[in-house]
Amino acid sequence: MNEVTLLAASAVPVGKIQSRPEAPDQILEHELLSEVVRQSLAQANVSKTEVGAMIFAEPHIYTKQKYFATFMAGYLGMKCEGAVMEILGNGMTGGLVFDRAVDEVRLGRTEVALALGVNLETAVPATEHMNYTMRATGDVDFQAPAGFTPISWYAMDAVRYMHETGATREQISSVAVKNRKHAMLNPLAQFRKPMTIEDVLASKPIVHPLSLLDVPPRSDGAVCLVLASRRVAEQSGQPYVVLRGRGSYHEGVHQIADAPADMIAFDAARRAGKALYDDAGLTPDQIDIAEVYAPCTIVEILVAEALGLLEKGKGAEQTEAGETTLGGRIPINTSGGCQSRGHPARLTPLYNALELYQQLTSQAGPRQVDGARIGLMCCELGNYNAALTHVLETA
Amino acid sequence: MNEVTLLAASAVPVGKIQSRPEAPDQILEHELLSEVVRQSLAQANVSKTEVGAMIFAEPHIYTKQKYFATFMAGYLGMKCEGAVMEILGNGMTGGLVFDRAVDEVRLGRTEVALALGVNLETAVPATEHMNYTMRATGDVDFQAPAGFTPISWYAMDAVRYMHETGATREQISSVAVKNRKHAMLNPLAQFRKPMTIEDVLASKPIVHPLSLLDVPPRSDGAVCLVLASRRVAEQSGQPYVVLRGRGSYHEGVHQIADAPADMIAFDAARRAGKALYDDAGLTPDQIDIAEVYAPCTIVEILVAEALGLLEKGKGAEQTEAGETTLGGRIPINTSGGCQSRGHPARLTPLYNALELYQQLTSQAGPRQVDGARIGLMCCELGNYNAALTHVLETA
Amino acid sequence: MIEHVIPMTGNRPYPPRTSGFTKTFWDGIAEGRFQTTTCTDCQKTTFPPKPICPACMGANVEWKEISGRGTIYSYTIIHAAPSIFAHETPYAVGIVDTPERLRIGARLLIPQERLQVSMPVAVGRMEYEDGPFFGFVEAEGHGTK
Amino acid sequence: MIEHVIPMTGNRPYPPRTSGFTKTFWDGIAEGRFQTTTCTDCQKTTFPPKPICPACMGANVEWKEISGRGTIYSYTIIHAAPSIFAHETPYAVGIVDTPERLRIGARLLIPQERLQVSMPVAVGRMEYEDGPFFGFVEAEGHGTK
Ligand SMILES: [Zn+2]
Ligand SMILES: [Zn+2]
Repeated sequence: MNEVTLLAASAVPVGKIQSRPEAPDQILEHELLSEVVRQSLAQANVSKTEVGAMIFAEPHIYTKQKYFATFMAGYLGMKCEGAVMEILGNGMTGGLVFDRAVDEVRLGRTEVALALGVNLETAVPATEHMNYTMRATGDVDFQAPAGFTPISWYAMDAVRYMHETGATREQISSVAVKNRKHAMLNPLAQFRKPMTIEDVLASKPIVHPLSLLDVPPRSDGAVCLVLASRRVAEQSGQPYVVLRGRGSYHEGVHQIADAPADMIAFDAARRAGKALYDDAGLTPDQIDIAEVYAPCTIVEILVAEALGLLEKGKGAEQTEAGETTLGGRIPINTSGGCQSRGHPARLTPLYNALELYQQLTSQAGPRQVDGARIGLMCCELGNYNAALTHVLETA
Repeated sequence: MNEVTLLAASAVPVGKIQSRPEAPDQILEHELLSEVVRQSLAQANVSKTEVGAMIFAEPHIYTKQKYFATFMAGYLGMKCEGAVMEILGNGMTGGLVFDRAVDEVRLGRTEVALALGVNLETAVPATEHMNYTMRATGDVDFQAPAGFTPISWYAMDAVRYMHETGATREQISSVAVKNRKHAMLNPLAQFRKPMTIEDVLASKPIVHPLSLLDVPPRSDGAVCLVLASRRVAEQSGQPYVVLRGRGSYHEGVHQIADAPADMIAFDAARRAGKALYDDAGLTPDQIDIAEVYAPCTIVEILVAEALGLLEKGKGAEQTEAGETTLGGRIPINTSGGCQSRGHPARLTPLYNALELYQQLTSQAGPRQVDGARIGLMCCELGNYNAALTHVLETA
Repeated sequence: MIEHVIPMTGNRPYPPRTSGFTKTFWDGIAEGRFQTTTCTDCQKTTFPPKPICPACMGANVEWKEISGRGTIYSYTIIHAAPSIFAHETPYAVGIVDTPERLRIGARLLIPQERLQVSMPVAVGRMEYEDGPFFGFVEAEGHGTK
Repeated sequence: MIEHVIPMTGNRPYPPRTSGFTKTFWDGIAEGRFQTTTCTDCQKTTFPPKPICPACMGANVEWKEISGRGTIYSYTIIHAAPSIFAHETPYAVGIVDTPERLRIGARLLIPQERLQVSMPVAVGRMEYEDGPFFGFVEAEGHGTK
């Protein structure tokens, strides 16, 4: 099977982009994304005729143009011998998009595949958006009527983690402070002003014990990655990274199991991590940087523990001690993470891949991790009931 | 790479299943599909622990349970090392689901993958449903405001075909009569009463020159296919078919090109067909039966011509002459096709695969094509701007 | 048996659907029985109730009443809710583990300052104007310590 | 130049959105100009107008007025429409090929009994109460045969 590289990654800065319905000049989904595609192909130094597959994150229901993938293939006049499709899978959407684009190259159906999408939601108030998303993160008949919200499950992870480990709220929230420090150095990040632990603790309560600055903002985005065969990457003359391994696991649970179990072990992440390390022939200590899908502060701690990047039960403490900060032992979410880079939910894993691309090709500017050669990314379904992992390596 | 088989295929009869919002007893999407999954695993003689991937057609927006794939993995307690995801791609949705489930086995991520889904839409009036679907089959700003409907594009194929070839309305509509004959023999078909060409011609005009019986009905459905490695299939002791080849092409057009071109050549189907024949080492005359995605009568003629199963420009005439009828030279849509088997749009390609499975394992009962060993299926995006083809063969 | 009844204001913000199968559960809630399904082939009990067994994929399940008692595995207090639930904020939800080895996500009708992990709870019927739903209250006898 | 104006009843059933980029097109329709974009790098003209060139993926495009003339490649008459268009049924839509080698899908404001493949047509402005949209009418001089 073909070796696969990540040859280019372009995106708009994460932020509030969606236009309100009454705005005279509308931001159109296809205009926004077309420009990102154009930039990514220029960056990759490949012509559009070489592109043979386009795998899209399905846009939100608010996006007017439906069957967006095939519409875009027409808009861009992109002839493809490989797949043109849209994928949906919660927070894993972007990860599955990446994975499928990789597969099209791996299986030899094309030498260049795009993994791309647009996420527009911020003009819809959070309280309205949640009327929809609460039906995605729970059983609509047995759990949604109780009033669970998507991040309420993560909040329960936090309560349980504090109960079991004695971790403090300050330690958990130190993730947000660390991520803000990173975001201040990232031009694509949504929030870049200085922020202290006091700011986090004093922010509005959202889902106890998590406050506004522990949880993801509303974010829009548009991103396009260029996956290419090693041959195309070499001929491009451009910097690129190589996909070294992957792992995947779904534990057969949606939010909570139907029987008591250790919810905060993030067992799917542990198993997808093990599969990744086996596939790549690596151990956790060989990972230089990690971009993990972690909408809330607590989630970053739990997934980093499950992946063996932080010590089980000590992740909050280690985060507070700076181990995951730029310059620390294992920098995590140098992009700024969901809290500060922002969280255009269906694209977050693609923005994470972009960060790894920039770091591993030494294009991360002031937030560059010295000597970063091996980067891990991980995303999820539900309350990390499933995880998908990839490891990328400097070419 | 692993050889892939289709080891089982279960479905509910196509028809009106969706409950109206005010009905006291609701048909629940997950209860409907769970029973189909249970039956397909029993039919395949594989245990649920062997299933390692579940690829879903994304349900319509009307389906209350969102992120349906991961919900179902939880509902069924299905632990998966391969992908759990939802796919969207117009009429190609079911085909892409099939293709991705095949890939999970092909790539060795699991030995058993399910390709499945539920399509519930019939309680929503067609005129309301079209307010949504018209945004999928055209540019929402430049075409939808003109009032194009999804099948209006096919109607324009018919007008052009009649203009170029001299084919008659009766010849085109003979597809519907032939398909009804087939559906009368298919217990899964939605419409099974006898029907004549006069009935078609006398039915209500929908999109000139097509009438009610030329176009697809509204249909619900639920289906599950079991894709398995050759090893698992052999050990099962059950009948199975082998995937012999595939092809795919997107012409970079959505509905109509931005420049004059031969719209009724269905060039994407021609190219995906050629890719299929090359991959499988076959010629069109070696195909015993074909199940093609063809919402309207004219579409079956055009795609069959593009795939080399009927003669270019003579497809309507050959259909009227019985060449594609059971017992004819190349039986097409022995299931009854979209018009009579029914058209649960996002699942139609999966129902087509089910028909090939039944025919190629000699389980098609009174509609069995004698000696059928090689079956082709094809589905599409837009106005056949993209096509995805597979050929299955008796084991 | 459901011993606790909690009066609620207005209609259920997001009423559950009832199928031919789940009717037994919802009728039970209305009539004071907390029930789920058990597989008669492999004895697996599951919640929510299901017409197929998620352990063995059999279709032989039977309804049985369960204790409705359990302990809080974790909980949270929701301050930012979907608009349809906004009038009930802040409210608590939690994860309850039961002696039947079931895990149930539900509303916790317990004062915020009393909520704690491992607290014993009992099922209750939330009595909305348009129909019932289930939630958990602090188990009797627990409050005395 | 758009020479034909067709009065329409009520508002546009599905009004198009306007972006900073497409404003030029829609303003042109309102003002009697039928325009699209051409790539200044490879000369490709495209319809609908686009800020990037679908032939070479460049971003150097310029607006130009086009003839608004063409011939019908195919057409249909819609009897069963989305509910928002129901009051306009039956109406005709079609595919128009232009001398600039563009293909355009649009409403055909032509009596049903006169519609035929290859008929010459010209662009017109559909004048709804809330704003304009474009469609095609039978070209002048064609009706005399
Ligand atoms: Zn069982
Ligand atoms: Zn150009």
